[in-house]
Amino acid sequence: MSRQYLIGAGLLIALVAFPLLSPWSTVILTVALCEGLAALGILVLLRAGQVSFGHGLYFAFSAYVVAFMAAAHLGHEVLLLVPIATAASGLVAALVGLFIVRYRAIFFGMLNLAISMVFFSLLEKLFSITGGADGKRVPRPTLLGMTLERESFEFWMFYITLALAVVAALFVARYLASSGGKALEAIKSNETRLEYLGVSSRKVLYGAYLLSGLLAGLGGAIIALVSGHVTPELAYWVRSGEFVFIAILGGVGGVAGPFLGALMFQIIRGYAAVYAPETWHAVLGIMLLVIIFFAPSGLYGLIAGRRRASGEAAR
Amino acid sequence: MILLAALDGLAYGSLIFLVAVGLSLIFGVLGVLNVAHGSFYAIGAYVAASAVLAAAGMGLPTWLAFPLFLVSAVLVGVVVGGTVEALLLRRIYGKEEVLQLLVTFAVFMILEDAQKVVFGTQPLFANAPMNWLGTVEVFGIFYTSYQLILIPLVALVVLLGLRWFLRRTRFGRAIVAVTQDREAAMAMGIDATRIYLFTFIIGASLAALGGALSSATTSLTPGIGSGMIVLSFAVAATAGLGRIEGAAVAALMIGLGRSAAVYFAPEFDVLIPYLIMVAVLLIKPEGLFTTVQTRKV
Amino acid sequence: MVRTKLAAALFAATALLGLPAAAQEKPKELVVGIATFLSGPASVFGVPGKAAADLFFEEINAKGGILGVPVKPVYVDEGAGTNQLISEYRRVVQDQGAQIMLGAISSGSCNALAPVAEDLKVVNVMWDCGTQTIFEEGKWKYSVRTQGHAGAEMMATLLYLMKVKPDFKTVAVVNQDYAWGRESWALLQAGLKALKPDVKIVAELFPKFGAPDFSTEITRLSALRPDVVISTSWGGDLDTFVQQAAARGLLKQSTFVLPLAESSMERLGAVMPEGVIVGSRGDHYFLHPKYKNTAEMQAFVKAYKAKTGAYPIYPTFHMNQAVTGLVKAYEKAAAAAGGKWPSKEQVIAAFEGLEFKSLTGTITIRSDHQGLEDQMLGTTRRVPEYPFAVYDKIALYPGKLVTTPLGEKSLDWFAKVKPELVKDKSIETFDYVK
Amino acid sequence: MSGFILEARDLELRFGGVQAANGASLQVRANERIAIIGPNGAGKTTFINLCTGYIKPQSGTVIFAGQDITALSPRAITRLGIGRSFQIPQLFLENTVIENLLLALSAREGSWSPFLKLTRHPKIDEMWALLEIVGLKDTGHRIVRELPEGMRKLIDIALALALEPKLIFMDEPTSGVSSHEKFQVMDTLTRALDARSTTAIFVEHDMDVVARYANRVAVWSGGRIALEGSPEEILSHPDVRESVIGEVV
Repeated sequence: MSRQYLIGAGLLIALVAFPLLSPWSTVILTVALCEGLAALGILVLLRAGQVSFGHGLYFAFSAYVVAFMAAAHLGHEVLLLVPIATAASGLVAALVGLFIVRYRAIFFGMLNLAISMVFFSLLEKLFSITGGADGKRVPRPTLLGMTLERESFEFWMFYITLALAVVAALFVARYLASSGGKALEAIKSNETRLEYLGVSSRKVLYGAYLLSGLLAGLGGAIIALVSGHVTPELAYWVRSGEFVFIAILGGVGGVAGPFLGALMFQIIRGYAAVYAPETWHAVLGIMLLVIIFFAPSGLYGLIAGRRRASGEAAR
Repeated sequence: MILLAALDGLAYGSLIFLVAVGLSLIFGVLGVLNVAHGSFYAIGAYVAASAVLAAAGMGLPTWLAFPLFLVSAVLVGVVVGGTVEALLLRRIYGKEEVLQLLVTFAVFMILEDAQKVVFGTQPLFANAPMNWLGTVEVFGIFYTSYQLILIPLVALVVLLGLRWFLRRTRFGRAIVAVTQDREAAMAMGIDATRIYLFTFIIGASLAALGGALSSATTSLTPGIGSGMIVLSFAVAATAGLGRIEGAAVAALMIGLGRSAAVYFAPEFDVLIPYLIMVAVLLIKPEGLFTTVQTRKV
Repeated sequence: MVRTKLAAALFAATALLGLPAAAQEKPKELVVGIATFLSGPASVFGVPGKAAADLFFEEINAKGGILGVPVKPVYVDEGAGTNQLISEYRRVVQDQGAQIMLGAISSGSCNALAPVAEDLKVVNVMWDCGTQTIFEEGKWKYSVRTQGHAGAEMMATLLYLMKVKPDFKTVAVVNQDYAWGRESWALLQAGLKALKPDVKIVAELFPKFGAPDFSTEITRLSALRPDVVISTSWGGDLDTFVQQAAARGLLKQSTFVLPLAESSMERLGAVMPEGVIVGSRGDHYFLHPKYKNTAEMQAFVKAYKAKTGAYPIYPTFHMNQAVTGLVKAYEKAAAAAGGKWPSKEQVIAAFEGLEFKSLTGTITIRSDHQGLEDQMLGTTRRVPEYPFAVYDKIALYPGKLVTTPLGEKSLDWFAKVKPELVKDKSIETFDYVK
Repeated sequence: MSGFILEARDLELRFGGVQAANGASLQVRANERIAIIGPNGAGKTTFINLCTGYIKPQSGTVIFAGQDITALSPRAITRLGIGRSFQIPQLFLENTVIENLLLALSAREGSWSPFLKLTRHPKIDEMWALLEIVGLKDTGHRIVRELPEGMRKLIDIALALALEPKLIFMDEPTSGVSSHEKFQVMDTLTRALDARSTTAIFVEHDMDVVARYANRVAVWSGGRIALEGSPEEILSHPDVRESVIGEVV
């Protein structure tokens, strides 16, 4: 366990210090944190052995809630928008979860994909409401009632996001180590036994699904605020795939993993955008293959060492 | 009106069927949901279009395009599909499902860019084969014979051919055996490595064939693969992964549904495939105990 | 032990620092960031745009650069999605020190980038996007558009249609389902109602952007037999649509109006029949009746064809306008600043009222930062000189005539357009000359 | 009330031409220890599956403590107080032994606070006591996957016991345990069952174990309980000796 905290703390120190050294990076780091949050949601589901290729739905849903509310001047305030939008995504997850927890493996993944694609198509199609494929602009809201200039807004958004990410990560770490978290893992390792312990695996998964929807929603709400624009692309299946990508890249061994992964994802994308602007997809793809074949436990696994092999007792 | 819509849906559905049945086959045998399947479709289309244009450039007759389609499809299946299976997928069978999915996702990302590098970004099309077959008139409306007759015909041949192959040939039966019970099939001495490679090549070739056929009617641009893959997911999932006849029915449903939507509810034409998919998945009782029942306790 | 772990964890973050960093006080070079589509369907415009930009900047640098400062273009992929585009855009400005940004092709990108440019206080030249709403509904200090907007393009299209085929009664539209397709149709529809109140709109079809198949749409159109079929589609969508429609005889049955077809003509080759109304979002055409024989045009067409193997299409002309406008704005700003290197604010101020000659017509930048650009439409004709269709029965509409007046909104202006405009004296006409 | 804690009546199940259960009936009184014996592959496990809701019979009923549980899910049946161990141990292989057991205790207690670490479970002492019963106190911190089959079987039983069921089904509880430890394990196990007054039904192949620990024996044959009686009666019955024990008489 201490290792998890060590890695988390190291990452945190680096992240706290970074924007002070390189101001332009705040937005990119905030974006990385948002994607990290969504990937953290994926990690939760991966613990149950389930993979969602549709969490772009929750990411995009809260982002659009922010966009609509900000445009309608309903609560033009970060501290209002973020929780409301996150809760809205949570609500959708609560509804979708009602039936999706009955499915496993490929069906779970496909159904998530299908539902997110329905949402994506609606965002594109309902042009008069959603602005279609070009999306909607998100006017910059106030923060604690203050109207901020771009730089200070971005600065504070970064630290707020960082704080939220830390809280989320600590909560998820605690949850995963709790009886509920272990029951979640049990869905992956032996659902039959779980049922024979009198535990409803659907309820366990429902909780996790709700949590993952909230995490993706939180990420989406913030990304809408910092990039100032939302597009249906946030709900596209490739975006959902990226979250899974990030989770695996970072490693599912610990809650710092998704954030490491998201950071690495942005770094690779940043470099690729400069040196290979026309083939950055391929660069990412090759990176993913390298991770899968040579470091299947992800960046977190690389740093944390052979945790699994040395057994849980080592924690 | 409904009939007219149905005729369009037929061609569209046939094309999706070709791609989806390959996806379904691969999943049934290898247990891998191949996200890169759309890329095989796209590459098949590009290779076929390039070949047809090159043949036309050499002054060869237009009918040659049809055998060229087949050659391109097999070529793409063997070269690209074979490489992906032998080099990458083979190393992760038995690992977590997520990893297999992600390997194909990575392949998808790489192939998408590879297409751009090899074939460029300008729209490419080779419509000579479509024009060569001429048009037919139905109720005063012209349809191309290519779309109305040839594509559905190819789909039908593939459907019947696959059925025959899987039921009547030894190799086909071995594939079916693997689909039904992998462990038992292995125990019976079926060479899994060969089956996997061969199945993957067939699946990839079918996707490429779909692409090749579409190259005569569609302008090829970067990104055509990523739209197709979701559509064929929808078909394969609607049908039940691994079901060939099911894929045909589902593809037709989606093709007709979309055409009907263009007439009656144009706002919803893009939603149709996903709605069908969601509806079918929800109604089909794939609940907890039907999936776990196979576990021996 | 603790230290090594920390170091390892810090690795990811420190790698970020290694990203190419270059900020300059005095310009040894002028970094120009260019947002363009390098991936996705719109790369049919983005890649030619980039090729043209490379040519223009090479030419400028060969002459010593802008005011003696060499120019370094840096490209950003619009195809990566709006959110990614915004962060890349920031990176190029904040990290690579770009003074000037050319952005972008998609109206969605322009809408998203305009506020970012304000935030970053960087000169943003909207080099290709067409949405008229940007300067009609917003006021952007740092953004400027060096070409016309959708309003001008659609007005010219309407006027041309009224001129060459005044007696049509039914219209159908097949546009891509995104902002451009929707907004351009809204304009056309408003104008149609004003110019021809009795016209019947029989079908409004918005197939998905990037759709591979238009069979159903074509069947519907075949059954409806409208006099006019309008489509503002472009790229692969337009190619596919025209190809499938041509194969099924639809192009002969109805008069097609394709305001963006210039960019597809070479690719469509023999598919494009005669008698189709075509345009190019401006007066761009490598066979422009007035400018095809100028030295600049001939040199450009030759260089571009040598580089890409194709004839230049409208985005390359839009790029020319952006780059030429930029050079002229710098020169004007420097002159105003007494020969010193101008600040960004001085450059953007210099754009207002700027008038410059492009490869084709002359561009004027209004005080709202909107450019006035001539619009040209024609009807296709097949000639032996080229393996693809060319413009005939050309009409050239002055930018001032067809652009929504300052302070008015295009939709309102379209709704009150008068039929007299069709026969305005300032419209020049030409026939195809070899 | 019939006076039986569990009553299976005329259970029928056919799949794919196989008559897995053919009018299977069994009546169990509280605190009984019933051994089910029968030839391999005769479907003894199917009987347990039918009684615990894993498979639903095509006809017939299962009544537990006066309640019809035929149509209930394994989860609901477990909650009513029927525990079960498996022929092939069903465990959470990637977790430690104590995590496995604590999960069972959490399930029983319904304690799912996301803020409480599983390893800080308030019932941790009870968990160690359970491990004591199956004699695996030393293995608590090991990952189950690394343990031999025999140990897994015992953990599997401990998991069922942790739920404090009123009735427990055990599918070959000693099959992986070495022969000299069998009696030791069964001794502690029966003590624990007695202490909790838990009724037990177990499938067993070892006739020595049956003779020593069962107070009633049921012979499963042809998809039903063909014969019932005291261990002495049954084990000396010639048919049983031939078909089940495999001795040539």
